[in-house]
Amino acid sequence: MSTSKRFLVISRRPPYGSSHARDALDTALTTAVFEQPVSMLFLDDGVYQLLQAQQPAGIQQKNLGATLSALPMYDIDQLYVCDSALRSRGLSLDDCLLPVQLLDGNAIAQLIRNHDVVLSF
Amino acid sequence: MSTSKRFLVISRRPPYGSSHARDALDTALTTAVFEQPVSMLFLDDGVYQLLQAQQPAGIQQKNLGATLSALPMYDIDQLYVCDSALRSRGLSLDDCLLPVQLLDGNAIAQLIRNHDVVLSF
Amino acid sequence: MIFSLLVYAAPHSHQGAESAYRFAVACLAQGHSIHRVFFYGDGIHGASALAAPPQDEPNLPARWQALAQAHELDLVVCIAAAVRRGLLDANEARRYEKPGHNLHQGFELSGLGQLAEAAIVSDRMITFGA
Amino acid sequence: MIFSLLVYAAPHSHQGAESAYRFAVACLAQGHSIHRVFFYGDGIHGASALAAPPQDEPNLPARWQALAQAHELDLVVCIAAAVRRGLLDANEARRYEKPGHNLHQGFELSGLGQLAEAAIVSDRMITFGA
Amino acid sequence: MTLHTLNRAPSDTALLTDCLRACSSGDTLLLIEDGVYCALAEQPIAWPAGVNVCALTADVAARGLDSRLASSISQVDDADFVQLCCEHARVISWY
Amino acid sequence: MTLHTLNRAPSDTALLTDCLRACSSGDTLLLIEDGVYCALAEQPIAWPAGVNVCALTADVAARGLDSRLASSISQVDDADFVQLCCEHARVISWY
Repeated sequence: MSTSKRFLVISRRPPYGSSHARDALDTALTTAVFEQPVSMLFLDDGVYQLLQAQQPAGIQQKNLGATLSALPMYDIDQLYVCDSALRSRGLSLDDCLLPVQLLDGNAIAQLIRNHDVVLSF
Repeated sequence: MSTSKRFLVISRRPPYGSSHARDALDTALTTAVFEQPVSMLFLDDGVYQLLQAQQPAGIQQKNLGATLSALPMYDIDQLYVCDSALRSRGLSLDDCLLPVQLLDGNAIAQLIRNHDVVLSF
Repeated sequence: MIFSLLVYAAPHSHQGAESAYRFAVACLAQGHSIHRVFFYGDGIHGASALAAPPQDEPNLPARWQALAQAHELDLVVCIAAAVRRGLLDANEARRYEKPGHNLHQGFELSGLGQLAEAAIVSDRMITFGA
Repeated sequence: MIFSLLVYAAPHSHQGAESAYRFAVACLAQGHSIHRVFFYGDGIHGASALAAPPQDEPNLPARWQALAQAHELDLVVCIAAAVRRGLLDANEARRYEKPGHNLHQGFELSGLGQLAEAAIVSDRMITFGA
Repeated sequence: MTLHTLNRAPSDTALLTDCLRACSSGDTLLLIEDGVYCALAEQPIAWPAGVNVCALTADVAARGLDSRLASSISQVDDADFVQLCCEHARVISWY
Repeated sequence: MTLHTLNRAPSDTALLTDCLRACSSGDTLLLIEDGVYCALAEQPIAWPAGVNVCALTADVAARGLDSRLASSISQVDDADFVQLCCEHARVISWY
């Protein structure tokens, strides 16, 4: 595995209701451990993963927000959010639990063209 | 089981993509075998189940339309369709593979009030 | 009141599986009785004897079994949904000549008629979907 | 070209499981090679040894195994997704002290790293979702 | 009277529309799981008149929405959920 | 250039919107499974300019849509699906 590929993980489901968000996150983390450059893009209800103050103990799940906060420690610092997904939900960057970059539609299409492998959840 | 209840099975998913439509149908058929009065209500993409000319052999599934056509033989003849679901898809009663009754929003709420048990898929 | 539950969501994939269990606990805590919990569709995976979730995730099949023992409720898995998805009891394993079986103790495989029967004899039927 | 597939849909619940198999057959028929099929999320149920579908529905685990034998492709199931959902091989059954195992012959349990590795060494990675 | 439960975010507009269309005055709508995102003050939904809308506490807390709910929506716990089932003649799950 | 697959009906407006927003001119969108309902002539969708849209034959036939497709949408078989994967640098699955 001498080659390296640019990975993009797209996460568009809200946390906790289904395992999609967790699976996207685990995929990004594992790919980073393999020393591949990984970006993450949050679309649609996936932006809800970024909300602060998640307390899932009452529904017997692990805190996804806490895991997300750790992404930069795994060198996953290219984090992107669809700005219309955020704005249409009345949210802003201040509501997010870690620093992310806002992208509009053209920039999302551009982001995709800059990656070799795109995995969506 | 001397008592009898009026069952309503709501089916709002398209056929084949997932097992929801088949499970709704099997539930209605089984309930009818138990000699309970059963109505079915097709909402949203569930109306696509009613389209003629389904040929699922190429995707290795059973013909759901054929099973639906048999509903009246099992005394399931109270079949309802949300008229806005049908119309917004450019479809009409002529496109349906068996006779169904159109309901608007108020009539749907009324239908629900007239049933004891509602199972949705 | 007499409740029955329809569980249509699989543990670890959809929250509905866990919501159903939490509802059942609350229901019994208030003195209601549960006639039957019926597992259908992907919900049948909630009856697996082989599930080994991480320590910080609940083992729902084991919890259902304990609840059923303590409160005499009926855990029924739709046999048609289960068999096609690979959840078998000893009988079905023999019938289909499969090398093992994996239905958790305390659950039984039966027909979809048990869902209809549960709805008839219960005051309320609540579905937890996926 | 070298393909790898990510199967994230369960047979009999979502069509994606069957679509993935059909794609693999078409792929091989055109002379391409498949490096790995990786089963993740609910897709892991596509590797069950105990699935006994009705005669008019395909037995996908058996078909994958036959395809893998004929074309030397690698069928890998995410171990974390599998173990929590009750899909075990003999090793994991021992480790978790479970009474049996149900991973279909021809499949192997391994880490999510095998998905990353497959994407790196393959020309194309195609996901079949649910 | 009917208790409706809804477990999807409002991005599933078709589900929310069907659910609201099926509500009669006097019904209760309980938002559970991802359905609690329908309760956000920032994204107000035009609830039908006469329908009582509430959200399940554990699901609200899990998703960090405690301080974000619309004021018209009350939070209920698991015991209340059971009680609501008793108070209504039937339960429909929208999922 | 990217091959996009989409497997949900257009009632999942959020998915369709995200998919179309992610398309660049020159991309191909292949409608599979329930995604083939996006190809109906009765419910025309405003496809982005420069994007080639096609639908998988087996899924069209399964759902009885053969005579109902918009004329701009071509049908492709499983072999074509493989070929499209080869002709595009990456594949994104929208589901």
